[in-house]
Amino acid sequence: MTFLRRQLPLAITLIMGVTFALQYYIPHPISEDAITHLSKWMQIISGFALVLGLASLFQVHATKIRRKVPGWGYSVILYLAMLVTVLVGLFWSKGQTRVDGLQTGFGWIYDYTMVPLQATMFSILAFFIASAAYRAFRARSREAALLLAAAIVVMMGRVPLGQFLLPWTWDITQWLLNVVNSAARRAILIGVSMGAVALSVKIILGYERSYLGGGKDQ
Amino acid sequence: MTLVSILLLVLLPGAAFAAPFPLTPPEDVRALDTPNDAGKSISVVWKASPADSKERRVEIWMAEGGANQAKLEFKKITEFASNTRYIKPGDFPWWDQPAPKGDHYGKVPSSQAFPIEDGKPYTAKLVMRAGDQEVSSPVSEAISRPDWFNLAQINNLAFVLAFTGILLASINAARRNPHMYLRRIAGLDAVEEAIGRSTEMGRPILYLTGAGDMGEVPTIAATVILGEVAKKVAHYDTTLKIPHRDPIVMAVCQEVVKEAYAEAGRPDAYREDFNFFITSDQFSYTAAVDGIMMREKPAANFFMGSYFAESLLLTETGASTGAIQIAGTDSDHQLPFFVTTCDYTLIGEELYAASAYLSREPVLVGTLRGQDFGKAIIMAALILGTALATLGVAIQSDAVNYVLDLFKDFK
Amino acid sequence: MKEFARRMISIDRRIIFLLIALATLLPLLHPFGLPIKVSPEVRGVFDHIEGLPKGSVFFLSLDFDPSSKPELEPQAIALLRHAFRKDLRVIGMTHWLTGTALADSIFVSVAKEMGKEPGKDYVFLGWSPGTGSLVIAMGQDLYKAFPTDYAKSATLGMPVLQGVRNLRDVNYLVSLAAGNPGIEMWYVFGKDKYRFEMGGGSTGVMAPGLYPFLRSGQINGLIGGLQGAAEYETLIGVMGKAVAGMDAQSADHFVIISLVLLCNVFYFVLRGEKGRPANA
Amino acid sequence: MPEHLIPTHALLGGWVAVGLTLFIFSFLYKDNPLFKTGEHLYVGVSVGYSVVVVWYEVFIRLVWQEVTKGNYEPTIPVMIGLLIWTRFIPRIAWLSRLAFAFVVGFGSGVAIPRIVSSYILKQIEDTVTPLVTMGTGGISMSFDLANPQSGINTIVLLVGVFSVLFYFFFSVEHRGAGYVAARTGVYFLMIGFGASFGYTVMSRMSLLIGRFADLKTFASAAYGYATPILLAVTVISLGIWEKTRRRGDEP
Repeated sequence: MTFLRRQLPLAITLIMGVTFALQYYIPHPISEDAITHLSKWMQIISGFALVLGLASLFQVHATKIRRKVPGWGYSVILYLAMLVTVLVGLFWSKGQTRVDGLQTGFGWIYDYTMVPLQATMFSILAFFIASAAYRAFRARSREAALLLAAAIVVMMGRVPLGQFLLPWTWDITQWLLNVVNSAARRAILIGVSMGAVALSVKIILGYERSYLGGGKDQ
Repeated sequence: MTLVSILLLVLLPGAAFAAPFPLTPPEDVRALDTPNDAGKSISVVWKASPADSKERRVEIWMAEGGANQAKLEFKKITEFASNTRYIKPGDFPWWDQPAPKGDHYGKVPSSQAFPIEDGKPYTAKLVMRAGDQEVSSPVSEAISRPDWFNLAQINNLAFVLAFTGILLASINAARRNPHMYLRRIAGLDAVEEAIGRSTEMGRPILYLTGAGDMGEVPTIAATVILGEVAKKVAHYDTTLKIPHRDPIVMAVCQEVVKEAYAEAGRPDAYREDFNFFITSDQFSYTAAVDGIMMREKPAANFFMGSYFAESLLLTETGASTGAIQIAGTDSDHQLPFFVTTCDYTLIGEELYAASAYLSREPVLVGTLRGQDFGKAIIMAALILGTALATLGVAIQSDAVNYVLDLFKDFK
Repeated sequence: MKEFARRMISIDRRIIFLLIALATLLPLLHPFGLPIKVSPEVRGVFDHIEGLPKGSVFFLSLDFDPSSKPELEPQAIALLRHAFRKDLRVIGMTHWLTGTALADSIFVSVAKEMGKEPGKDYVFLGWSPGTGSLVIAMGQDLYKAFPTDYAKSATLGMPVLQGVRNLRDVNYLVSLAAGNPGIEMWYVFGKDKYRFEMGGGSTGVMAPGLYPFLRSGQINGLIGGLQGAAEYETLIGVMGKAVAGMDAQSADHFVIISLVLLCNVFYFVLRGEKGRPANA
Repeated sequence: MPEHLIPTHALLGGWVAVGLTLFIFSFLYKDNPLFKTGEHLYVGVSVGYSVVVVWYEVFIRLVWQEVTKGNYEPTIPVMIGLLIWTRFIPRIAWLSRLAFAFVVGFGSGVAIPRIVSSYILKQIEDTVTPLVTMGTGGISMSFDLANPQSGINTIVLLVGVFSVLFYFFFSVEHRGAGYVAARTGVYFLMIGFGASFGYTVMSRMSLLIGRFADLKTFASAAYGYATPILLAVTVISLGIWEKTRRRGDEP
């Protein structure tokens, strides 16, 4: 039993990992076929994994409603919104947002509730940036000063009014982005990628197991 | 890039005086199985000539069957200007090139007009055409085969294997000696200062672990650093406030803080309500934490872990209450805001390094060390490579490619 | 002076909210129409599409959802107008589940405006899970990855897909991305192996991080944010939402720059005092 | 403009969209029930939307339609997918580990060579370029800052990549030459972050412009002045909420 629970998952990870890392170097049709099938499978499996994520959200709010924690009414709103969307989507509109160019009920819900809600959610950050610009973005060190100076040049150089008033900001912005920013970003990219490769290697070789999660006897 | 232009410069005089050259067929025409592919394709290589020009066109003709076959039915596959399709540096590595750099290379994949099957011989010839004149090259035969290994990518594999080896060796070394040298992270000194100031002012310390769950590296790093902070706080009578948005992270943090107090010899000072849960909703959580900052005016705010758009709302309020703020995150899209609103920021990998430095967990320390080795190799390659590439141009030599090709990405 | 600075720095932040709201709203109501300069990054994408012969296969992946609609929708519309004007065959999809219906409506509305028919001139494949695996699947066999399109018609045999077996047959691919999955993922799992030419468009937040890929030629052009969209609209000569928004964008940037400068002036005035400028 | 141009469902939609937009904007005043309602509605609708799309795109399109066509291959991934779902049943939850092992193993394996190729080798390749060019006049180096590929910019790039990598190098103390290299790295990082900062500001402002442009559309007579009317309603509601709350707080 412990073999099934503990060693078998690690063995599967090892075999899958090594096989599909090597697959990259093998151009033979057999190897191509393998990746074709597997990638197709993964497409379907990720659908199941998505449901897992949705379900855990479901659970969180179900608990809130059951225990009547403060603000449980909002969880009810969430449930109702979800229920209505699912019912309309599955049974009335058959998953279509548009039939012959005409909006369906499902499409209406998407266009008039989801789109404005999601778009507005992040647009309020514009206000907070403005307030932070006034109250918090201080040149408290030489580094922060450099950062702010670069930011101001880019903010000028990237809009028509800045280009109109101070044309040189355009050229400096181009240089900052293409050369200095590229250098910093490239180094970060290389560093982060080494971290990602190291993590993948550790997962395949069983040094890193947190992804297995769930269940006891970890 | 530059090498290409040099190549063109060398060849351009030829193009400019193309007219006087008599029309000759492409030389040294060789058909071969396309290297490193899944089969069903033949390639052709031939020598570059000073007579190559835009006006002279090359046509690839193919036929089924071997070159010695009596009757070959040639079909025209494609045509192009004779001064194109050169093998440029970067196309093939020196250890696996079908022809020297500067020669021509043309690939004929299987198509509906001319299907190519594996294992059967095919014959190719090239026709050079200028206006209505044409000359044909000798024929050459090849058999297409699928390949079992892409030799051009052997440097990629070598890099992966070497890096894996270094990583494992470092982890093992760290298991034997978890206290191997790591440089002190400057940001950790700021932690000390912040705690000292809170005690002086008699105000609480606020510690956030970010938006991630326990499966994420930055969150784990945040809990490790929390342990260190708690140990120091335990020595003074300062209050810790750790608002949470994930119940599991909260449970882990309770353990961490409790342990830290015990280790500091102050288990009596530990209180269960240091950690408390607010809500999992991003903005409601943020609003509640902002409320705490405004009411209790903590002397120090710590923001460790991964953050999203809420970072700005949190640090702005913190800055306005005059708290010392220390951040540590690998969420690169939020880093600019942390740097400008906080007094000290652990940037990206510094956060992991800090947690390795503090916890001395062999896998963390070993990984950090292994990556350092990898970086050292890359840094050396950057400097040496640039020097060699420059030298190559200066002395007009391709020999430098023997080294440069090792760090190129081939297909 | 210090007293003034102290009072200024502690004004109610809702006053600043109001300021930014006005800076956005007024130029929208009364645009002043400044000329827009085109950067080489945006021109890279434009020139490549301009150079494609009629009937080439252009793949547009709309990898965003409504939260970045204001930035990426104008980019998508401008690119589609350009591609349809050049009579390219357009294949569309999205990797972002919650952006599917939005992407569909962008395709449908631009196609209608340009008189293009689904299945014949373009196809919108919709969303499918898997990100990297999905790209590999499409690289091997497009019809296995997407047996039907978003409108549930079979993809096999569609006139627009004639001669297209997989991603290798795509002439140019552009991913308009608001994050991951997006441009990098398309490169790593797609272009790296299936060798189509590729360009990118992204939100402003993402754009600076994509410059290393631009430099190395991994993408041959980059449309960054609303400004990038406005540049593209200028290039194709059809002004849309992006150009209309640029005046407000200019005004907003000036408000922010002024606020940062003011903030630092007050900070330096107060810095001499004991402790830090506290209490808002 | 004649009102009849806008169909009823779009008119209604406009009002709903404006109302919800204002609900979210009310967070600018402070966290309040209108905002919370909007936030939860958003989560609910997007979860609902996702469920429907996953149902049709995965279970119908990729699985059911294939199986009815006689292609039984999708049953294998379905089995593995079902294993993932055992997480909901504590007693056999460990089975999900097998599925995760399969998925994560595949993902890690596939990632390694591709990351090395695109994010490491390709990036080194583009950084390692000759600083000089050979022209008709012999060797020369370009000092044209405006050309990102010029010799001088190649040096800047090289110095930048090297020093930033060095900043994230933890095995040596940053002293002496190391100090200079690390400081240089920090300055490169800061300019890079500055560019991100400017671009992020640009992004957020664009989003706001987008929302305001929509609100402006819905403010027209054709939409029955939805924006101004609902704005007034939102403000009044917030006022009432503030009053009742104060009263509730005091005792």
